[in-house]
Amino acid sequence: MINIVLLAFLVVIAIAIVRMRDLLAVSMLLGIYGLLSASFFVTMDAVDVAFTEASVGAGISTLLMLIAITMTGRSEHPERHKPVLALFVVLITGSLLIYGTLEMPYFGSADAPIHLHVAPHYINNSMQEIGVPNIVTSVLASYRAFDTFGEVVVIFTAGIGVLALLSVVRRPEDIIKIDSTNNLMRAEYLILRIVVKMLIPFILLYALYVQFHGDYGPGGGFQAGVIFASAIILYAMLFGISTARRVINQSVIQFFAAIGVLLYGSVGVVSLLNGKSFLDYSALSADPVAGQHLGILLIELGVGFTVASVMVIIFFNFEGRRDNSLTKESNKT
Amino acid sequence: MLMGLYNYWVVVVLMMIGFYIVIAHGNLIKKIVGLSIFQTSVFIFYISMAKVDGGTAPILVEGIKQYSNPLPHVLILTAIVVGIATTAVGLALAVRLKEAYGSIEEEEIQKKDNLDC
Amino acid sequence: MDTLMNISSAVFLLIGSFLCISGGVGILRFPDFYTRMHAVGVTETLATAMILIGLMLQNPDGLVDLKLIIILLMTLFISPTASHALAKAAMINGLKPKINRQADNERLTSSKP
Amino acid sequence: MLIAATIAILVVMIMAITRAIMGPTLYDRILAVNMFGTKTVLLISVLGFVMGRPEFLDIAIVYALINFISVIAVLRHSGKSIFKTTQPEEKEKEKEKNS
Repeated sequence: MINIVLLAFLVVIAIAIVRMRDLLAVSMLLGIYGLLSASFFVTMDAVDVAFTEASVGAGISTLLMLIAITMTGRSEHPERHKPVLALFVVLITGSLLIYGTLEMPYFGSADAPIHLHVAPHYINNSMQEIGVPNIVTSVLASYRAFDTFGEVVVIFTAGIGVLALLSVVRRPEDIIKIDSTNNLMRAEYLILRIVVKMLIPFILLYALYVQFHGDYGPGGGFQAGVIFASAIILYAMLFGISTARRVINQSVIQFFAAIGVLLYGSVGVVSLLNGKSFLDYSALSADPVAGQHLGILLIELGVGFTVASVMVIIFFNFEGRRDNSLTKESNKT
Repeated sequence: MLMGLYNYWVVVVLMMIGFYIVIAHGNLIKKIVGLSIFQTSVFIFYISMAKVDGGTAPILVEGIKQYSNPLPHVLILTAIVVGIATTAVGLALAVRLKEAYGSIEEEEIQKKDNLDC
Repeated sequence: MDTLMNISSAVFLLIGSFLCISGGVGILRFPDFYTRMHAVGVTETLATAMILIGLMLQNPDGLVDLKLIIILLMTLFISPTASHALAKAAMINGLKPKINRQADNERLTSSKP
Repeated sequence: MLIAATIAILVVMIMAITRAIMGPTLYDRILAVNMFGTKTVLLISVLGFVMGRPEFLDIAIVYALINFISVIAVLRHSGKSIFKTTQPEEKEKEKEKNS
């Protein structure tokens, strides 16, 4: 019942986003949109998905939008002509899609084709074959590990893309200038600094809990990576980027991003060398279930490394670009 | 029928709203927002299909027989993180375009391009 | 014992819901940003605490209670901090509180004998 | 009672959404988002009890821990021209001038 209300909220927010011209307001509404969809995923029993949406939507997505908008400008120009054609195309496509849904099995019906094919195997046999209570983790990390490997490589590539697009080389005097503005900021927000300093260890600890508890409850490498990165981003925002860079060097993060993918791939290669197929963890140990446990632990660790470092790389480069454009402006004047 | 297909219809509406933003608005950041609405509608579609009446979250507990389908959850879980990474690349492109052209409005960028030719 | 727990949990949940709604009315009806923030900031921590305590009384299981206590502690620390940060940001960026000097003066003069 | 609490939280969510859409300033919207975040924490915890699987409070903990990052981001970039707000009254005056 509650999912109907949440979906109605989602539609209202989406319509408001269409009509709004102030991009910062749009990014705030997008934050509400993320919160709502996470609640919806909880009502649909998809706790792992809700967890991921929560860890991504709570911090990083709104943050990236905000930083990008501070660099590109706040307001959107109104369109010159009425978008009649666009409306027409959208209405036609929408009505065709609605026509398509009429043939679909009703929501929640247990005999829909999607529930008959592979899913019963996962639900009934994963405990004997993998030995992990969380079926989502066992499908993610063992049955469909090759798929997940592809996703991790995509995330890694996105990190490289942002690095190629936004990274800047700084002169030392610019660094000093940026540092001085950041120090100014540090003196101002005493309360925030104290609370955040107290909070960061908890967030890091919680990220580790999510990373290693993913076999038994909701969680895993993807979520843990994002939460870990959020803690570092929080530190960087309050204590200055250059302080954070001193703590966590950029080249070290890039190294870790590569290490994660490499760890994932090498687990596959090891099982290949032991005479089983790629990413078949039962080759890792004499006891197949113990091998599965070891394999899942290793590849979740790889995923966690890559996701956390790519998120930190993205944030550092966006912020670095912004600081750079600011110093350019002040040099001109 | 209304209750049985409500979720899918909402998905179609959200998808079309995202689609409309992408094709009708000229601002690149707004287009990225539209893409992410479109993306979320696909997530909602998959997760709605995975729900089974009377089922519960796919984490094995003694005494529960009926679970929701775990496979769509896996697909969407990875898609969310990939989605934020690709959105970041899109935003980075928008930032570079702003630096190069001084604007992120589609029409103005095209005008400048035509002047250069 | 069980009925006592149930009743007290229901009472806590109801108080929490009432506080939630009063905060919501505040954010809708108050005239400017700072008063709205006051309504939300004041009710938020207590409402969260009441609802979470109500939930704790529903379930005597150790781990779940521990998680609820963690949520409660974090909310108690973070929510006022976020309000502080937001008010500061609004102040720095030049959002001025709405002050109705005329009404204040009238009230002062009328209260004087 | 859990149902009553859920309904109350949903009603408050409607109010927060109304404020987030109405504005008028950016800060009202941020306030609404922040409030919506804490209400989501509550909704998810209550839903866990309603659905009979209360061990999924981990999601609520994530929101409780990192939901205020965006507020700090706004504070960090504040003072720049992009976040400057014009007072609602001034806006009205400008409109009057223009018309």
